[in-house]
Amino acid sequence: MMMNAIVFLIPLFPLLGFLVLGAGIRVIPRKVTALLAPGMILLSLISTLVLFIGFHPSTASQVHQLFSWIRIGPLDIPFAFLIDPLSILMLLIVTGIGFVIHVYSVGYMKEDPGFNRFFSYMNLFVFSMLLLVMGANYPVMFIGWEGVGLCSYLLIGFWFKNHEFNNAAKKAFIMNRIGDLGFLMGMFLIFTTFHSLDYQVVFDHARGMTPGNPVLAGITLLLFIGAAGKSAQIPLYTWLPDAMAGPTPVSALIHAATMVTAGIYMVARSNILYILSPATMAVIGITGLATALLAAFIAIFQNDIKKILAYSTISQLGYMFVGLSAGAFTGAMFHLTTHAFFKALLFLGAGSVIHALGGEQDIRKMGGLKQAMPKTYRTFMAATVAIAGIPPLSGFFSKDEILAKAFEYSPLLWVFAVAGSLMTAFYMFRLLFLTFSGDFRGTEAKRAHLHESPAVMTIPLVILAILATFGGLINLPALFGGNAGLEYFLEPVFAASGSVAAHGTPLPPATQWLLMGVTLAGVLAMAAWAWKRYTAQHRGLLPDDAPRTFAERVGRNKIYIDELYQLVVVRPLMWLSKFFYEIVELRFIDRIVNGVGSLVVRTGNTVRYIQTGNVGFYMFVMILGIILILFFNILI
Amino acid sequence: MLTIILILFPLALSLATLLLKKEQALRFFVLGGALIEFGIMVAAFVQYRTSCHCQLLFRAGWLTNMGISLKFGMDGISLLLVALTTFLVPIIILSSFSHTYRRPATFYSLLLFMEMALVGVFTAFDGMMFYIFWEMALIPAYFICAVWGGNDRIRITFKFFIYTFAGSLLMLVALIYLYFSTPFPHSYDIQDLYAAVLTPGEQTWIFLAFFVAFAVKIPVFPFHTWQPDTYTESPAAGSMLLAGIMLKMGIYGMIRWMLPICHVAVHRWGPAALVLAVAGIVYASVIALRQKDMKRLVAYSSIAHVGLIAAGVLVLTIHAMQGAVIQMVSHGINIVGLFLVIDLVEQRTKTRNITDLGGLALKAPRLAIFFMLILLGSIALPLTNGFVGEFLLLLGIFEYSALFSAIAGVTVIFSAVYMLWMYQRTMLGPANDITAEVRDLSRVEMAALIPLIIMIFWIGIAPGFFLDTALPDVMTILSYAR
Amino acid sequence: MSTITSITLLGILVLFLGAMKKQTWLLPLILAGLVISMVLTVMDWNSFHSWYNGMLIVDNTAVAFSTVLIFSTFLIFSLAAHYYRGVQRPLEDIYGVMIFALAGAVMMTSYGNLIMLFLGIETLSIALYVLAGSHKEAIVSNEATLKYFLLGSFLSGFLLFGIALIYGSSGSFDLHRISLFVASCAGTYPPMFLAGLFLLIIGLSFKIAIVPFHFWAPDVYEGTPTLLTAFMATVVKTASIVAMYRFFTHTFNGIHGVWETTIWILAAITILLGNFTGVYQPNLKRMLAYSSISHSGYMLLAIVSFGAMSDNALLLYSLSYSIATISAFGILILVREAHGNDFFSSMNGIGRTNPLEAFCLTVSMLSLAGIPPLAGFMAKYYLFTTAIEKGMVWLVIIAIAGSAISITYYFKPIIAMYLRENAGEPLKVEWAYKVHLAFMTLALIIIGLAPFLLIGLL
Amino acid sequence: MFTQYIFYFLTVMALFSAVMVLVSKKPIHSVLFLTLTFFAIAGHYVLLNAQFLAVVHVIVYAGAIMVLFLFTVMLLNLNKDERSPKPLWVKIMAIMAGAMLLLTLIGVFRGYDIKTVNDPLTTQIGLVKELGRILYHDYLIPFELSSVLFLTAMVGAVLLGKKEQINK
Amino acid sequence: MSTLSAIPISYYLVFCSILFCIGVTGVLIKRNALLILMSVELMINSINLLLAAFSAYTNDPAGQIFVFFIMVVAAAEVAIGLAIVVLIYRTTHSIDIDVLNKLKW
Repeated sequence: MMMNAIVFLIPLFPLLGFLVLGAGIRVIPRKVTALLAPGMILLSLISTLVLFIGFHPSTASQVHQLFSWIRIGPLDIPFAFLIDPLSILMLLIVTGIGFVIHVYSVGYMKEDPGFNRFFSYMNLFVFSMLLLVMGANYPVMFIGWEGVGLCSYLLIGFWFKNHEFNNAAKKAFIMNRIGDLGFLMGMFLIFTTFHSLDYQVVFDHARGMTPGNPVLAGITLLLFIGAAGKSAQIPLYTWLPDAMAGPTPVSALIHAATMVTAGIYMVARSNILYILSPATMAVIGITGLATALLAAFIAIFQNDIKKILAYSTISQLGYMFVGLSAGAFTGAMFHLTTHAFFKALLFLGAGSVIHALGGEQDIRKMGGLKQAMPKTYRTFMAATVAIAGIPPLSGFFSKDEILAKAFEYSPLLWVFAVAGSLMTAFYMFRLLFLTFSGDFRGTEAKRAHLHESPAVMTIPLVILAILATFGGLINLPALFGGNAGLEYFLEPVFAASGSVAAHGTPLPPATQWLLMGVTLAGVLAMAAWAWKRYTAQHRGLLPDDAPRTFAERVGRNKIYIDELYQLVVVRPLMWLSKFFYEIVELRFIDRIVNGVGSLVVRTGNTVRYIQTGNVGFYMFVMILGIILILFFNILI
Repeated sequence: MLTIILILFPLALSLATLLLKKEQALRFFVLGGALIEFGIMVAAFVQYRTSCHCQLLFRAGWLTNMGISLKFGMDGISLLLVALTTFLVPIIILSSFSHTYRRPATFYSLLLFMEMALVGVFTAFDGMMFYIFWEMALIPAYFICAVWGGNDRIRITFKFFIYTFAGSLLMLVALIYLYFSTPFPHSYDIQDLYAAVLTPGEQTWIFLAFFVAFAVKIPVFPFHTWQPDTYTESPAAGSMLLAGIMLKMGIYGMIRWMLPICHVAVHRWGPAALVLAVAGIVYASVIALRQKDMKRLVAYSSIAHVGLIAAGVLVLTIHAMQGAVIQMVSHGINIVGLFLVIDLVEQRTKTRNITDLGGLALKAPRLAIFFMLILLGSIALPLTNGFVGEFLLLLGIFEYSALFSAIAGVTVIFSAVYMLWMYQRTMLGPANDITAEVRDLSRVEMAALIPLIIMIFWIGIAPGFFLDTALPDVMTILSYAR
Repeated sequence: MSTITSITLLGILVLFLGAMKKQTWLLPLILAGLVISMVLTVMDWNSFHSWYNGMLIVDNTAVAFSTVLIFSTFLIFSLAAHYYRGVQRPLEDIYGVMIFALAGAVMMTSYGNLIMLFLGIETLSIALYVLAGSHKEAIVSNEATLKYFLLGSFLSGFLLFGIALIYGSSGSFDLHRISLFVASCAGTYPPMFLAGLFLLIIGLSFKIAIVPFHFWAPDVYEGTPTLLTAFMATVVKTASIVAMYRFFTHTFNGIHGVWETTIWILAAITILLGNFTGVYQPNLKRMLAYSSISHSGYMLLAIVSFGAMSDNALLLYSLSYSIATISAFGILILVREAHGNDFFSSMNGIGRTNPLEAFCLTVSMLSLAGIPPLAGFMAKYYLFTTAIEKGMVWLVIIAIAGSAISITYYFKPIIAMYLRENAGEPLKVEWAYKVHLAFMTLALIIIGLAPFLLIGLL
Repeated sequence: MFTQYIFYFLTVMALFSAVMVLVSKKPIHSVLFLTLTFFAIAGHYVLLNAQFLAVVHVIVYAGAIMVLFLFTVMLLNLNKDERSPKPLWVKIMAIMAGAMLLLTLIGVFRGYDIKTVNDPLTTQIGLVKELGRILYHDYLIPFELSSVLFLTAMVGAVLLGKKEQINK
Repeated sequence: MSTLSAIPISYYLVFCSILFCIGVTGVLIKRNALLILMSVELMINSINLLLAAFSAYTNDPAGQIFVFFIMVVAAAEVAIGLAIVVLIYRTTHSIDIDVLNKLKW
């Protein structure tokens, strides 16, 4: 009973926060909001912790039904929550990081006139995200799935006076919607196959199916379309860089730590379906890898601090999908977790920098900030090291796990993954050095204005830095003498698929060490190169900012993918719309309809002239009529 | 008894309204009357017992020797639609208070007369009564749109009238033909019509006649061209009546009359009709992408949405049918909300041109919020009413054909595209000259909007109440149709 | 019998009163007289008399339709006071001729012998020739009467020829004896008889204005003084269609198949041509002429689909058509009076200046168009039902296509009245006229709502 | 034989004068030829043993109607050529139409014959006494009602012919 | 010796038909209202004769009675017709039917 109450309390607090803030959007003073909004998330976090502490991984997952949502005969969709290790892990991430970022936002958004609105959206987001991870069936997940999409839309376009931001928001929502349609179709296929949408039922049934079943392949592919939308994978990733239009805490929470990982979560949640669909797994692997490389490549050439981080996020999400495709569900979830820590930290750090620079986001106009903002710098550096995969920080372990699995899956995959990893190291250090090392390259006015952020912002940074640094410990591999805690914790969720998956022989420790060493060496080399180039030589930053090489030009322009979409999708669609409206609708259908009308009128106008007014003519016609009638009736 | 009161009360109101002269008293009277009507509806809801068919039956002989009787009653589907009608009419009345219509007494009288006809259509359990009320609804609709409409109203509304009238005449022929196919003694009673003995060929013809009549009203592509023009030219109340309630007549007619009667033909020709419906979804959605006029945009979006409902009706799966029923209600609420918001915008800025607007959220945040909520309903965000309907519809269509479902599903994407575009261009962005001096919602306007919002979330969060009401009757219809 | 007697006496009385220069008494006397003869007619209900060797057959059909005719005349006379307001000359001749025409019409509903039919038709026609030309100095009236007269006498020649042929083949003018002859033919009819039959149909078609014998109708309607056009469009049409109906029921029921196709085609082209031609008319009076042509086509449906309900359908149709048409003419008279013409543009904005009149015209137009729940809808419904019962679905589809087309012109006055800006002063109408219009409108609504008052009668 | 000759003579006369009615240029000639036709037809009535009819025919047609026609022609001073006769093709069309009608009618009469020919000497149906009896017995009502028709015609003729101001 | 036995009825039928058609042709050819009226009289006379012939051959007086009535009607019609012609002539100074076509379309 107690459990039950707590489970429902977790999403209730943010909802309450949203409703209260939303209702009193003009009334509630800022101070109250500043307490209320993070407070609600804190309460939620506490509830989660209580739940977590009271939860034992070996106990069966629990379903808590709130009410029956949609029920028609066999279609029974209860509004129910599933509590199992996976959802608890996600709950912790969402509420934990959510809380931290809420606190940070209090400082970051201090001056903004839309303070209350911001926090109401944020609370709504947390609520939706909680629904997403807690849902006990696909439709409830879908509620959260779309809900976070909405919040993302609202928050990206938070500064709605600017149409570019609005466009970015709309783009995010629509691209997500494309994915959502896939998700919907996936759900329908699940329902028609299993006659249920409930996780338990579906997975139990699926377990008995043969691998490679085309229906399962269909389901998983369709669901993956949804995941690709939400988690910004090729071909639906272009919204995420644009989404940086939103306030930075939003980018940290939604577009780095939580929402974008929903796709990973969903695939991990449906692991049994995926493990039985090798074809889909291959698709996911290729997509993930391609995304990881592509995004990393683009990130190298970006100059906007948030854009770099956004591409980095895309790239890291790609990694997670690579991990998933290699069957490393735990690895993916592990990376998800650590990524949440360090990427949130990176964004918040970037936010701190932007805050200090009065909104400046171009790294070419930064530099030398480490003196002015030591806390930010240190935490940012921790995060950079973590993401680059340098031990003993968290990113190293999580990424390594994926790489190892990738090697098991295919050495080629590993090669590419490592290449991506090297690029990651390069652009992250490029970012770090350009921002914090060297001399300040901005205007004098800005230099004067430089300051470290207030405590309300730096404390979250520190918390996250701690997490980013030591986060690896939660799943420290046996190789390092760890107990692989996360793996053990998540074991019940992935057990079934683990038993289904073909067990390759685990890599011998020597190979593991070797691989690790190679990667690490590469990463360090990259870091060094970046240092040399951007700190020691200051190359790569031409005053006229003209891209020099082909690669640079392409990378700077994001490989022209947006232009490509514009050309291939948007323009044809607009053309089609014009064609439908101006040609088909107005010239064709409407004209036919009006044509019938005017035909009637014209016929009427023509026919009436037989009424000549001439009696002689009338008599003629009548005689003719008489003759015809007689003739046809009597003589024939 | 309640059923016939539900029909006669608006009629009485409509006639009484004509006697009133003072506008203030008139408004009070009309709104009060419409609310009482809603109250009667609530009473009917209370009396209604789910899982037992046609209830609250009123039956009286009218032309007994011709097999026509006054048979009115309600089953779950009727009940929901009558509830929708009686719910929306007060809102429409309330929303029209901010206009100063010429000859208000006539206006409100027509509006109430139309309510009577609509309730009649939804409760008629006799074929000829259905037809009579069906046509009776057309006359006030025509006059409301034609007299109080925009500049090009004469031509447009006339097209609307003649188009829909011609369509329904076919239905008349079909009904008479059916009458003679019923078991002796012939009658128009719904049960007898269901029991009509028809050859497959006859079924096809009757199906076609019904389909055209209903397709024009719904409207299903390519019978839709009256609709955007009419919505655009109509006064706000007219658009709301047409889009919110009247087009439900077509879908209701399909469910109640077409499917059970020509079940053989539906199986045979339904796919062809389905293709039209699905094509219409894509077609209208794509057209809506580029519309500049808010009303016209919503009109095309409505074609897409109701195309989905029509498709759902035609696939004959329980989920789709239930989805259709719930979506009829949802669509009614959402579209009335959208037209209401558009009307509010137009009142304030004297334009509906999307590109001329912008920044309304700055000046009228409440308006923006309400608009957003209604918009969420109409783009089918989960936990709003639109989602329940579209989910069930798409699921039901999926059970019939995954391909159709996928094609129909693009409405999910496109509706987000054009709706958000409209929202962004009108509400967001910087304010301009036109929108600089806009005031926010008044209390009366809020009073009209809030019930809609409540319904959007009620249906979205707890659709069970509505689904359960309709379920037994949907099952019955399907059992006939199969 | 008492009907014809009373009407004839009324006519003579009117002439006498005129001779005695009691102009003011004329209309009250006529209206009272019509009421009395209506009562007398109704008293014959269910009596089934056959008078003077079957010359007149007073059965329920005759009673019902005679009542309709007298009622229509009554309605028209009720408009007369306004219409002839301010006319200095004595009017007893026009009134008298109208009443004699009514007597002819009544003969046509209750004839039992072709002589009576012929006499009835000619009495009616001669009276109408006179009435059409009664506005002597108007050149259009002259033209109307000449056209009507020439075509009418020409076509009555064919009618007579038909009667002669029927007489020649069957040996009698008596309907009963003819029907015996038909029965004795047992399926194979002499061509002469068939020719006679068709010529008779043609002769009557002319009076009903069925295509291609309709040509007189638009011109004559337009030229004739408006009040008398109303008479022409209602009484004449009803009487003629009933005459045709009676002819078929009493004699040629057995040879349904022979004339069915012809009437089918005539009905179809009449409906289509009438409606199509009406579409473009800018002028209410002429539009009503085409409307009346198309309604002739609809009425033919009752004959072509001859069955148990045909007479009921015809009764309902003729009554609803007559009332609606007279009501429309009632407004037309007002418009003409105010504007001197009857273009739709003259009716602009009447909806605002004269709401009652506009409403009456709207109802009558909607009723003519057949929109529920008005009388016209029920009438059309019954016709369609009888036709479909006989399996004539295609004819009904043509008929509804015609109905759809007819909307285009029936809505013209409605659009003009309500949707266009006002053209001038409000129409001046005295209250009695208003009451009269309202009465007709009410009748249309009541018949529509309670058609069972009429439908079970026959 | 003799009657046959009379028949042919009358027939030819009737047809010839009927055609002449149409062919004559002057209305007055037409009227006179029409009178001739009427007389020929009267002769036919006599041949058919319808003596009374013949008498009435002559009185009504030749006596009354033709006088009316003549009177009108004189009154209106119409005794001149038609101002512009119809074009030739119309005439040809009219004659063709007439011929077609004739063909149709003759086709209709094909094969018709009266089976029983009564002896007219035994029944005197054409005589005044017999006709009068039937007229006042069997056909009383039409007879009476024809007075209504006459009255109508009378009033009507006065109404139309009278020279004065009328209403609208 | 009776005519009736010497001449078959078909002679009368043909004769009357010809006369009728001459009348019809006259109606179609002529523009003068008066002459059209005369042509109509020709038609009616042919019918009269036809009826009389039928009557005589079947020995049924009804046909002859009918002829009386037709004569009555014809007389009345002519009276009215001539009145109309006079009326028209008074207003238009013409009785040409082609001139009178104000009412059309």
